[in-house]
Amino acid sequence: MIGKILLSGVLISFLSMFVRKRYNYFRWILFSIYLLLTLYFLFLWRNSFYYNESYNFLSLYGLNFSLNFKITPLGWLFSFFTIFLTFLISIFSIQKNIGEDSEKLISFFWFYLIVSNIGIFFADDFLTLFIFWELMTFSSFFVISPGWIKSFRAVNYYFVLSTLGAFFMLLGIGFLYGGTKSFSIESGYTYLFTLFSINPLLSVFITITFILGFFTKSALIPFHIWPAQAHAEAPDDFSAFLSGIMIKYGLFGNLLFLVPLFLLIKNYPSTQIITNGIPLFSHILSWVGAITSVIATFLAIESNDMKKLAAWSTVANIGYATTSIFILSSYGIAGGIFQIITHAIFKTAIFLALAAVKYRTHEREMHKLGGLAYKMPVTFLTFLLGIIAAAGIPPMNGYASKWFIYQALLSGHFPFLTIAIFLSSTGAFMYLFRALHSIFLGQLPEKFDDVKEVPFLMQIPMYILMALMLLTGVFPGIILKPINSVLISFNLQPVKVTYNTMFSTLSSVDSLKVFLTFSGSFAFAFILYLIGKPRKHVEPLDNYTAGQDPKEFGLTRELYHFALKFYEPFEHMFDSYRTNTKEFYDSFERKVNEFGNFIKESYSKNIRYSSYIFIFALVLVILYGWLVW
Amino acid sequence: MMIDNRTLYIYSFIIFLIGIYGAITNRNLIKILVSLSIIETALNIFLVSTGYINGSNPPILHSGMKLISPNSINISDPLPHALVLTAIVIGVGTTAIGIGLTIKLYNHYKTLNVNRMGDKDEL
Amino acid sequence: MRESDFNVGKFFAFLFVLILFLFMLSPLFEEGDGAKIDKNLSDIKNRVSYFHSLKSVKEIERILSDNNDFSKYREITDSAKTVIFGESKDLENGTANLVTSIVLDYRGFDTLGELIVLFISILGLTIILSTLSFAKFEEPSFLQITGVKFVTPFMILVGIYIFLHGHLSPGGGFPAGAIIATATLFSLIGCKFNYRVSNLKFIESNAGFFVILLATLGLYFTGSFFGNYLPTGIVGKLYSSSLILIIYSLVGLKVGAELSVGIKTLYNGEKDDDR
Amino acid sequence: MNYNLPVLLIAIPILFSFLSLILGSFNKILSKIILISVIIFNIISGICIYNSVLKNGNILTVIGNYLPPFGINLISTYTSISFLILLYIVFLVASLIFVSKNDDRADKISSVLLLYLASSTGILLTGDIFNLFVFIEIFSISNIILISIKDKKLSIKGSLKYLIITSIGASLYLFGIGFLYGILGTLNLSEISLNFDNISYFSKVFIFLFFLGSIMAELEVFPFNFWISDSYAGSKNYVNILLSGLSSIVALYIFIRLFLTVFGYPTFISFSYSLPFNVKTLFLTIFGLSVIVNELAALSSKNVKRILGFSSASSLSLILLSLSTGLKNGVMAAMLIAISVIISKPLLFLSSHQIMKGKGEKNLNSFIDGFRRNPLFSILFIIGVFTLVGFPLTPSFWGKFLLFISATEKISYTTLILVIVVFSITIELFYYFRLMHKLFIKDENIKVEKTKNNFVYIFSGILLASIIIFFSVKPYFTQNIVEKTTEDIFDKSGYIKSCLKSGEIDDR
Amino acid sequence: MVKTYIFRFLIAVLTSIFMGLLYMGIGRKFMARIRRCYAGPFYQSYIDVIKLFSKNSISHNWIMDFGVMMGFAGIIATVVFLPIGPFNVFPDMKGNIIIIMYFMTIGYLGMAMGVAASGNPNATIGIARALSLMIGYEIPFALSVILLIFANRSSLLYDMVLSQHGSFLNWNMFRYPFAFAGSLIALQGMLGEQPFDAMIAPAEIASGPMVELSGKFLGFGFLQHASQIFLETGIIAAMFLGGGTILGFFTKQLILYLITLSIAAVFSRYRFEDAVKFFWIIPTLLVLLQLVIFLA
Repeated sequence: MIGKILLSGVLISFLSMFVRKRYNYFRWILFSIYLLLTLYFLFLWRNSFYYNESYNFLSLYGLNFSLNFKITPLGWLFSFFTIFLTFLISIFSIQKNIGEDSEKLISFFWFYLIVSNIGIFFADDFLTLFIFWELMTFSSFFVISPGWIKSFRAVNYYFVLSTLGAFFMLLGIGFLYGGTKSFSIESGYTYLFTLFSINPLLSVFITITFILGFFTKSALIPFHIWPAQAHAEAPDDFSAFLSGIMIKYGLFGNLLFLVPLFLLIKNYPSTQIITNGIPLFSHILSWVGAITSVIATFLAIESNDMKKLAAWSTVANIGYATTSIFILSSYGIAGGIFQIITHAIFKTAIFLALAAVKYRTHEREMHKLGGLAYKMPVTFLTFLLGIIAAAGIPPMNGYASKWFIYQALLSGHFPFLTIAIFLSSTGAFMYLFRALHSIFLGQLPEKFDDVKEVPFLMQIPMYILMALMLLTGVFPGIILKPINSVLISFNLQPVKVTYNTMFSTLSSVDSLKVFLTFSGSFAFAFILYLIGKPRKHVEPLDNYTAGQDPKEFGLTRELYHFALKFYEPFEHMFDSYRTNTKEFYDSFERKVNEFGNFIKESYSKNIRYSSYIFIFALVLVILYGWLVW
Repeated sequence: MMIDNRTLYIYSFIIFLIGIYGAITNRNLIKILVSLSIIETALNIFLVSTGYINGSNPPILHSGMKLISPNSINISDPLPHALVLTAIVIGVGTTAIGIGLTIKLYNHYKTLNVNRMGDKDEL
Repeated sequence: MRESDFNVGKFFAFLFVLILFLFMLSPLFEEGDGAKIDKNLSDIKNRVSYFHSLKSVKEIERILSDNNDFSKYREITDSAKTVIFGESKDLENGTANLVTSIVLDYRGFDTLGELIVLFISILGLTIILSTLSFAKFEEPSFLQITGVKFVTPFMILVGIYIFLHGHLSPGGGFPAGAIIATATLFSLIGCKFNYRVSNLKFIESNAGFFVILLATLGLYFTGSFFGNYLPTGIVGKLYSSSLILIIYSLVGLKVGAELSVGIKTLYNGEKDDDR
Repeated sequence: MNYNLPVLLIAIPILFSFLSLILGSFNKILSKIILISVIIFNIISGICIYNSVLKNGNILTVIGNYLPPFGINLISTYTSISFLILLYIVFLVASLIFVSKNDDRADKISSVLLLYLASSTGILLTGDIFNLFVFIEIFSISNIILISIKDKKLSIKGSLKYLIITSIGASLYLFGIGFLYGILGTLNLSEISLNFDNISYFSKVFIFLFFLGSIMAELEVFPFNFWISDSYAGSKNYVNILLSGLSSIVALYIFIRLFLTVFGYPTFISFSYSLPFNVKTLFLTIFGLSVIVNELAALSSKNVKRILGFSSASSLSLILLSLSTGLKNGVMAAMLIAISVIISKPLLFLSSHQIMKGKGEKNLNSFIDGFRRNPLFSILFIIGVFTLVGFPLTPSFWGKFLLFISATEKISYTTLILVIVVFSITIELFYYFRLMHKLFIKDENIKVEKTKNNFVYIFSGILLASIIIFFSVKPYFTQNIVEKTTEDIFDKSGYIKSCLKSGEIDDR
Repeated sequence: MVKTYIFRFLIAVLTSIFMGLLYMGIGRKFMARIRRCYAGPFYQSYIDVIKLFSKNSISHNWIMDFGVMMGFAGIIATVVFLPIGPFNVFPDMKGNIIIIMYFMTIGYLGMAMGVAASGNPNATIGIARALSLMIGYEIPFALSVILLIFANRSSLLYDMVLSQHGSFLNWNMFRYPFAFAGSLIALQGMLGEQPFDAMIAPAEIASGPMVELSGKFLGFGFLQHASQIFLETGIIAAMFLGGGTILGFFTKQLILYLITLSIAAVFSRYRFEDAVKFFWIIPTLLVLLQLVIFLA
């Protein structure tokens, strides 16, 4: 059945190519229908775990090439949520592609993204994983950069890093294949585990290849620069997908391979250094996550481009999830997965809201926007709830997942990791508020006076996402129960949870009560508001000029919009500590280019030079052969 | 006169290396081609000397040397001569092409100095 | 601007050459096991050319194909035939010049390649220089004209003699061609004898064509390319080894024509001909 | 079938090259017709010989009725004949393009092309080391001529560089021959390979290294390949195709014959060398370095032809790298990569030429908006890139896969090299995707005119693409070929046997 | 069941407002005494609130109304989770400190949203400063929270309170003096008192966030500030001063508030980036020192 779904995706994608360009939105409708169907099947499979499917199609060069799929709890969870969210995005995209001279091929490649998405999440062996991984990389490359010049620079990093990552992964897979003669993931990590005591160097090397493979995809330090570039330049609806879903593949890879490996090491700790109850490797990786989140937070505070800001926020959130996952306790892993899913939901909401803003205003720099909340209330509310969730404020879902992460960190005694997460979480509040203010609050520029709310078709996914954020925040059990079955598949203790209460060793939280408390308080405040004397509506500029015509004072609304360099003094604090990674990569690229140029130029030097080099090389070879043996 | 084969080899090596040195240090294209010719000459000497037998006759039957038989074979090896013949002709061909190209290049640059033949044009 | 002398480059070039020299000496002076290049060759008994010299390859083949191992031919050197000048007849080939027998019979394929190298390089010369035409030499003096007129026919005659006697005496098609080409060079610079390149090309191509044709006919007559299907005659006679005689004559013509084309091309540029 | 017929593959082109010159002086069309018909003849007879080899094993062809080691012989092995067919296809494409163009030197150039064909066939078939030298010389002289046809400064410079380097290389080769003949008294490849082990240490090193140095220039390996930049950038399109596709096959085959069959000792799974130094380390270092350096040069180049040229040098080095792992898997990988490189490189040159048609300068930016200008060739270009970089199911994907597998079996020097190679593959991916991306960039200001494609270009592009697709969708067929080729390469004793000892050759 | 909760909820909220306003009044008088001048009566704050709510007010848009309400609601909702002495609204969540810390931000967010919607750049600058300052003081505060959580193996404030029963020497203030010092400084920042009052800075940015608020909106701000005083002093009191009975708790809160005020009275204002630096260095180091001592 999995195979049929994948095949039908491919077929429908080709079918969609026959749609004429004027009716481009019809492709997106096809895409939505496909997603809906997939979602239906996924829903049917919610209890049929460990059902597997195998397609043997090639037996070449002494190797068996087959696609093996298995529905694991982890894969099911990821695929269900990703497909669901993609479905919401696709509804948004239908509207986005009506009328506009939209790119023809995006939906075509998006089909492949979904196909590879399912393939990755249900892959039972490395080969399947890798094939779909590559498919995902290439198709996303074409979606991010579908034919405009600027986005190529952005895609550069994405492309180079993910290709490098994929090749490292391939290297690791090759080593494991060399050791086990099979592509099975499970035998892979058990073999690697035994290798740790036999050949530590090689095993560390293999582990690092996998880490590089997965971490490049999930944009952890030092690969954290691509999201800001790629998210910012990608089509707006695709940014939502990129940030909500695609960046999670790396984490899925971690959960698929590295976490079981480290769990093995943790349970049989004779082969590795153990610090603080977890393997050193794992500890380092959680630190990488924490540092990523802190750095990404500061970078987000600095950025003025709204999509870049959201992208950095994504990186920071991935940092939390990574930190949490590599704590290796059941709370940690549950919190990590929970964070991944909640982040997918609220970041989709945020990006869709941003896409809606851009759909109406065609503007990405935040200081050129402002006051849109008065014109686009639904978008504003979506964004508001999104940032409440992103900042981890109850009763939204981001809070529940962060709570889990804190429980894991605190009960595992990681004070410094906790403080790092806390720092970036507070910073998240800073930059998210900045976005809220600069885009939706403050002064509405005159040019946006006749901006309208986005069409209803675009509002639908926003409503659903708002409800979803609230629902999963108030009833975290909805997500945590499936997560428990994931934990069981890792042979871990499931976390204690009911639909609305989360328990931990340190405390317990009843989200429903939290929500009701907040509602009660709001009601209380509202009563007070009603008690007070009714307010009067006054235009802001009238207020400043005491009722006179603001134009006489040369006042415009833009002048009163404080949005550019919002946290400038704060940013200046870090001037002396700033190391710009992008600059580092750029200078690396420049160095490589210079070297290449040097070679190239020496290739076209004069005639004598070439023969000189020839003789020189000959002499070198001869010296090797003659003197070194 | 006794000439060792080895001595011949060494002579040919020396000539060869002179050619190599000339080919990689000369600035004049014609001189480079001449150096290549020197290399070819060295090669011919080397190839011939692999078949050289001291004191033997040339491998041509004539009225002076009426017969050769398995028991009394006193001729130098004819095969390297054949090889050398081929090598000479190939050398001539290469040199001809080289001179043609040189003429062409001279026509473009009006100089035979390789250093002045624009390193970076048409990059 | 004065050019730098590239002294460092020269120094290193010298160093490279020195290293190469030492390296090339090493196999000559090494001591140890294994076959080495002869310091002082005494005879050619352990080489394939031994059998070529005695014109007894077919003989040895017959012996070898009995025990079916051709790599052991060195063990049966004694069963070679004796070749007597002026007496032996109907041998594999009837050349008195053993080099010619190798060049045109045993290793005829190499010679074919050699011909093609010459052909293609002259062809290449005409292709490369086809767009060029350059200045002419100054007018020849009276002495030159007279000398050339006197010498040239003799040179052509000598050339023809040499390629006709290629299987008997030193020389052959290639030197003969060179001599003929020199004669044309003389006539070119000496008396402005302006021959047409296309005519020479015609000769050249036809000669080449017939060489290959003759060789390919061997495939038909003897089952093998370059196989000898004409009578070989008595060693030492002019009409011995007929195929070699024909081929060498064609080669001589071809090389002469080719080199003349080359000289003409270099002299005038190819375009000159068509004007 | 007569066992001596394979010689026609060489003899007919030579014969007709003369004829083409004769007839071409009457009408240039005739020589073009001769060119095409000779290639078609060669393809057909090549396929016949292929079938025969498949049925009966190696075919020994003797020249002048003298059996090896006394005379010159040709050996048609499975490897050589399948390489030959591949070569003919590339050659067909190149000559079709040549034929489609008007050139007043057409008769001469077609004659050169025919000799080129003959010489490359000769290199692939010959069993004699000196004969190999002769053919290599013809080959390189025709290369020189073909490069310089374009009559630009760059092309003349490139061909002169090529000339000087190859003639130094040829002198090294001849020294090697001299030593071999002086020591072993024979020029037959099989006999040399049989007795190579008996040669003393330093002579062995001398011969080996001199042959290596002479062949490196043809192989476009980094420190020896300083001719490629100018030559690729300054030559015509069909010459590019010949240089990248055909030259690669020929050089590769020389490498395989000399360094695997003659000097190497194949055991069941790997090659070894009876030399005092570690040949594998040498090879891996040189070829690994070459891969990286050429990729870097390609990365920083702006001229598309130069990019493709450097890239073809680096892919050739990659093939050599996987060959020199010496493992069976590595050799198979090399064959797979070779198939895709040999077909895809001409395709890339062809389609990039068509995409850039009408643009003044042939640099990266002339690719902009290529898809709207020339959709067919853009697609062909993309197919070529995918084939080259190893998109799944293409032969080079399997090749790179096998290379990984073979290199990761145990951690060694090979593995370290591979890590570097991974980087270079990434670079390759990067610059090809940069090119591909440029195809889809829309320049709204300029009105796009559809390029008119010549029928010949369309035919040859589709021919090459369909061959690639055929190899991709018939993986078992490809596997079969590659396994047979590998077996053939490893079957040194079979090669020697078919040359020096065979009962079958009596009945001819 | 629900009724009791609503009842308890109202008790907690009203107590916080009432006590908070009281502390404000006392604080004003205290400050006046320090500065040798006079202040209104201690019930002046109550009068102010009632006055403000009965005055005319202007608003620019609905978000402003919504934001201000949300800010107030956020703070009083947080108070609900604070154990006021032995009194807890929810018996199963007796002051979950993580909820409290995150719930507090909703108050800030609401307030920030409200004043940002007013569109006055001065207000927005104030908010920007406030948020920057927040990232400063949250670090030492969070560190001391982490310390106490490690010490008590529970994240409930009430558990912390219980562990300090007995002699006053059991108070965390004496057990962890450095952490207490750090938190005290953090409290200074939380309350926005001098030297950390750059966000209000009346002379500079016209009271910052409050600049555009009038009438009942200012009243909400007032009430929010009162609840905030109650909440934040309450947290420190529960964490370090052992909670105690209701009266004792109120006393401790008042003392803490007065300490804060007395510090405020003698210091001048930091630039806020310097303030952030200060928070990240001195108090953080103090708490870290404590943490290291504890872990070792």
